[in-house]
Amino acid sequence: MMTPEQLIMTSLALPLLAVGLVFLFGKIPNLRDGCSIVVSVLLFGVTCQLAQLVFNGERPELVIGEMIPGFKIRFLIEPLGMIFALVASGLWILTTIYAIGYMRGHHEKNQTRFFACFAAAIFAALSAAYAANLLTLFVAYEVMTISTYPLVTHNGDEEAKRGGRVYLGILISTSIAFFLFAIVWTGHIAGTLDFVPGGILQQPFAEGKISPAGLAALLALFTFGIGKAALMPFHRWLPAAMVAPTPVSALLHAVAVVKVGVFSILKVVIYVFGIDLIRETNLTGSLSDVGISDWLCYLAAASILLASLVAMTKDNLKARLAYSTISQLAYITLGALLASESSVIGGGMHIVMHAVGKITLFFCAGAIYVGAHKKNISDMRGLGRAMPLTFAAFLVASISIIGLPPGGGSWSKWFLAVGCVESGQAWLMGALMISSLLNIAYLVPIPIRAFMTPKGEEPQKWHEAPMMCVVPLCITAVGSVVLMFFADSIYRVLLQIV
Amino acid sequence: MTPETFFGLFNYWIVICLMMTGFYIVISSGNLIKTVIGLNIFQTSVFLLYITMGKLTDPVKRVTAPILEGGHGDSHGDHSAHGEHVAQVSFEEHASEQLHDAVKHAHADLSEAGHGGAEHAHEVAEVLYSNPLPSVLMLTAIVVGIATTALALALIVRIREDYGTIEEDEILELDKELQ
Amino acid sequence: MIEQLIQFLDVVSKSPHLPVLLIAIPLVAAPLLILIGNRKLVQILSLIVAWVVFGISVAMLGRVLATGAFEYQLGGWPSPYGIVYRVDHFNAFVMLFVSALGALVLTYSPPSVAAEIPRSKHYLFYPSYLLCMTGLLGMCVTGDLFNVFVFLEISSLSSYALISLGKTRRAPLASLQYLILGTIGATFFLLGIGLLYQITGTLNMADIAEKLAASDAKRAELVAFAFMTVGLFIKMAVFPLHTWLPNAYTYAPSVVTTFIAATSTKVSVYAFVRMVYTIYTPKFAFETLPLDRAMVVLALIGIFVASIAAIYQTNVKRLLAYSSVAQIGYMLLGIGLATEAGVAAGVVHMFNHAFIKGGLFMVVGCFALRIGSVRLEDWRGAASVMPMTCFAWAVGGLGLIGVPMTAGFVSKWMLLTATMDAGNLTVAMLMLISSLLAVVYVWKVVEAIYFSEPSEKVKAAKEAPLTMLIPTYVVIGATVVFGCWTVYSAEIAQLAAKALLNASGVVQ
Amino acid sequence: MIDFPIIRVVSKFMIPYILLFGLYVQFHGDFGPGGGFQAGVIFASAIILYGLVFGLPAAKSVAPEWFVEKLIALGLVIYAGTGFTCIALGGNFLDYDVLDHHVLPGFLPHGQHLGIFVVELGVGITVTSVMIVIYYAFSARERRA
Repeated sequence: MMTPEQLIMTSLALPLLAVGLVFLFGKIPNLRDGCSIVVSVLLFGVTCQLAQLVFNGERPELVIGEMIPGFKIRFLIEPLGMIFALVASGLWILTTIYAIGYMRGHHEKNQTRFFACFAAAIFAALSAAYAANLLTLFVAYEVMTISTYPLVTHNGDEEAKRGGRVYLGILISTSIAFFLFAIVWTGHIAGTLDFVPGGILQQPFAEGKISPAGLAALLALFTFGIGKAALMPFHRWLPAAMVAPTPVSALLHAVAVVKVGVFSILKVVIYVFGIDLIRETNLTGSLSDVGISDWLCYLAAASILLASLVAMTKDNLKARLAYSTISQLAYITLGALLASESSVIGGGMHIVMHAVGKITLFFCAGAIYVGAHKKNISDMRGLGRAMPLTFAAFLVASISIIGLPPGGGSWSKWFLAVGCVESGQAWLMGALMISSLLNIAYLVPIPIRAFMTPKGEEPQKWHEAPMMCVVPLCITAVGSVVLMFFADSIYRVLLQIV
Repeated sequence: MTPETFFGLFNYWIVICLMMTGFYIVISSGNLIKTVIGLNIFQTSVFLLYITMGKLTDPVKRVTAPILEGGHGDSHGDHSAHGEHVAQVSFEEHASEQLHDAVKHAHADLSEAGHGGAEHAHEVAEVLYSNPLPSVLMLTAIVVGIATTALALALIVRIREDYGTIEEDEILELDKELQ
Repeated sequence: MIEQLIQFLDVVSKSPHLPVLLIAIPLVAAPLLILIGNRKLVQILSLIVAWVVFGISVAMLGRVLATGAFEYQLGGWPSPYGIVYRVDHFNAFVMLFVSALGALVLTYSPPSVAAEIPRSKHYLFYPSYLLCMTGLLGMCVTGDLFNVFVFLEISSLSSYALISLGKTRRAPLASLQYLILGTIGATFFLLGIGLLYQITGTLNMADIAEKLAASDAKRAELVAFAFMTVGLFIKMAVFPLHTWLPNAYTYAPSVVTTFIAATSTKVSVYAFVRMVYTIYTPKFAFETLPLDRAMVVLALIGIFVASIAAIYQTNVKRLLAYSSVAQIGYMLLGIGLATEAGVAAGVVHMFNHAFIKGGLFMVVGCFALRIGSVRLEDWRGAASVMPMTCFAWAVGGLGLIGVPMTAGFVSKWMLLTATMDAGNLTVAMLMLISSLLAVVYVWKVVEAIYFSEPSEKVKAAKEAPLTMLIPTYVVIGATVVFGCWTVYSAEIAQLAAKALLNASGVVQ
Repeated sequence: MIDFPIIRVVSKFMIPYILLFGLYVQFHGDFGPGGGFQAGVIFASAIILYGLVFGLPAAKSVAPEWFVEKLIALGLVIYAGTGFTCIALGGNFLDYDVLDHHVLPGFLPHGQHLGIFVVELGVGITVTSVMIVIYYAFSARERRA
């Protein structure tokens, strides 16, 4: 049995080990990919052990050292981070298996670089999940950006380069110009960057070190600075990154990148500002009767609706999913910014639910591309009859994303809605409802059209994607239903943090 | 400003005039050789500033260059430990501590003399010596100036060989054509 | 045998003569090398000298950290009469990275020198290089103001000569432009020294500081300060006095560019800091005179203008040269704050940037050797044939941007906190936004080398030789190491800042 | 200019005195005005004058280019060597006090005097040869171009 410290160390070292092994065995694809899978399974095992500790109320800690005089690289696992780490490491296994099938099915080049960067991204995700202070979180956040950039530009053509430019441009600019600024500002005001339950800004605020307007600006800086949360108007990188191979999109838009974004926002709201502080200042209404997070809430709500509307206009399946992701991320951001118990829990829970659901949808998109070489929804008439498993999974996952039972998403959206009421913004519920309707409108017709309409041209070429692709997506589809029944345990875990 | 102070500071006026002349030539001239000449004038003005500041005048006492008179052993010999160690020190029998004392003594004179050069040095010796240090410093600076000039001229020779001209505008023109 | 060696090294490192050996060894070595004249031997000997100098500066830093500042009296003349070499935290730190980069660049140089400098000039290249190093180290170590001028000129003259060794016909012109501006700068500096000497009658920095505090010739002090500041600003290439720098860096041989870019401007910054904090007081510079505000404005304009200029460059050397102009701005921002944190940030950025820029120019040298060009369009797709070199660029570029885990981030962070603590939110914000421009020009190159079809020249190229790659990776690796582990960079910088401010009476 | 008899004769007449004066300034430098810098320039001017009047090849046969180039280095080595000797004898760099000796007192200079003497000699050699080299470098260029 390892000590908690060693467990953290191991879980951070394993992805790095994977990077090394992938490079080492770059010339022997089978061994290389085998290593990836084995390491990912091991990692999940370690994470589960950690999870047991954390859910029982322990808070394992690991200090690496001082990176900058006075500021330490430190890890401390709390439930929210643990859940995120579990999701990331669990889905890494499936994504790896799927990616192997996809990459080989497509005869992609530079696979070694691909898998190495993949593992590096998981390393970054775990570091972010375990981060005990803003500095560590920021470091992990940037490592994530850099390590996923080669994934986005994987194809190396003009389009990929353009996509990569937008991706890197927006993420680096927002993180440096806003996020880093906000971090340093916070450190300046609070004298610490640690994540402390109840927040670190309450005290300085009470002492008058920062005005309500300053607080509002700080919150805005954080919200926009964490560009990975893709809150409008800084969402452009997400559709741009769609040029990446599908497993990357799955990783980017379901597990690692975007979830690091919303996770960071949740962390900031809970452990830096503190829910109480945001709620108090919202109630006192300082910015001409608008609280410090209110206008951001409205922006998030607008983001939810607008992104859904845009998604409806997209014919390219991945683009539609991308906008759907933007919309769903805004749910989580909204949950964080509403700063009530239920909304935060709903946000945290939606990280899990959306991750599992959205990864299924991306897996399906990739499987369709591998099996039938179709990218556009309008070309998928009758495709469901050739690829029944894929489209069934698509339907199930869609239901979860929309928030209908028996999908897991129903619970998270429920808590979000309750959160709206709790924080006195009941009318925002309307936005959630309308968006759910829009979700139905842009997601459900895809499987329906695939199943109901007769087959189109050249149907003989259509077939299910290879097993390596289909199995993971089935697993995640089932998972999104199963989660509905485990929502209670997630709820209880998340209750520890609010 | 009375005429006395105006003319009393004549060395500064000369320095300023020379300096500005040199600077103007450097800035305005497109001819590289002329630029280097301007640079030399510019440097010379600073040399003059230093050298004039070391010169001491006194209406009563005899002021002389810091040269040892009457052989060795005069503890008011000049000294310098600055620059390139070209100081002319000639203490034959002194142990180093005595030497340092002497130096301190002499230095007191010199730092007084440093105050603008026009002030009276207090009466330590019957004969006042001009401060040799600025001259020594300038010796170094002149050497540096020669090196700079030589290097600049060498570069200009190469430029002339490569471009066939030493007019800056024409050189830039030629480079533009090349691109 | 080994024991004796260790004993010998131990005795040497305790020698009181280290400060002067640091200067005298390369100074003597340079003419000796000319006397020897044999190309191969010259190369090896200069390498040995460079590493010995590095060893000396390490020993000196060690001694400073252990026992505090110490002095060396040249010729046994006590200060303030004689020339004194004074080593404290600050200059020991600066000398450390100057000599480290000097030695590393020299180790890296042979293939590049062979390719870019005519064979007949080699025996002159190495002595000039050592002289340049001597000058830079001398500026740091000396406690005598006129000596600073002498060493400044030694380093400048040898760097003019080194720059003119470039292959193209633009090199002599670039060198001459630098020479003219550099001489004006040095002469201004000399004039300032003259005025200070006139006021105080001494050339010893500590002594001048003491006498200035007591003097009432305020106007003369001001004029002296102004002349010295402008003189040093030219040498530091502060916007708008930077015009000599892009051409000089672009047309000099790669090795020369690497060395000068990594060290020369930083040493001038050092001299400036000495002037403001040791000779004058920050109170004089920043309160009596509004120099801090002027510096902030100049630095910010410089950062923006130079970074934007860098974005539009197609010649990578020129791109990095403009980036250097911008980076000087960050150092000035830190130094101008006159707080302990600010000065520490400026100083640590000197250190970090020396390694980052040195490493990047080393990469450029590798490309220049193998591809034969430093134009970006010739570099396209280089990653396929020179993966190691390209990776070094990527890491160094990340350092320049200031991504976490690289040295650039540490300096950016410290600068930012310092600015923030000084209550200057706007400047902090502008600083961050300006640093985004670095992303553009660094990534322009990354994209070209990694994600483009190979150009004709690249197809004919192969990976750079190991003798160049290893030093390159040592330098680039150092930027990563000093991004995660700052005991020997940021902490010494903090000590240096503390010592500086203590001496000038800001911190009690 | 070898064709002008007056110039030829006068310069031939002058050059030895210039050299002699250079030596005087050099060796008197430790007592009075003078020293290596001045002496070096004066000494070099004699050679340069010789070169101007009798042509570059003639000057080069008196002071071959390679030889002069080595002299530059030699002068510097003498200078710095003195410094190192001082360290070796237990003093600081260029601390001439340690150069005291008792060989032929009254005839050979010692202590500070000896130090300055040797250092000035080094400076003189270097300055002389640098001046000559600069002259060579420029006048040779003219011919080639």
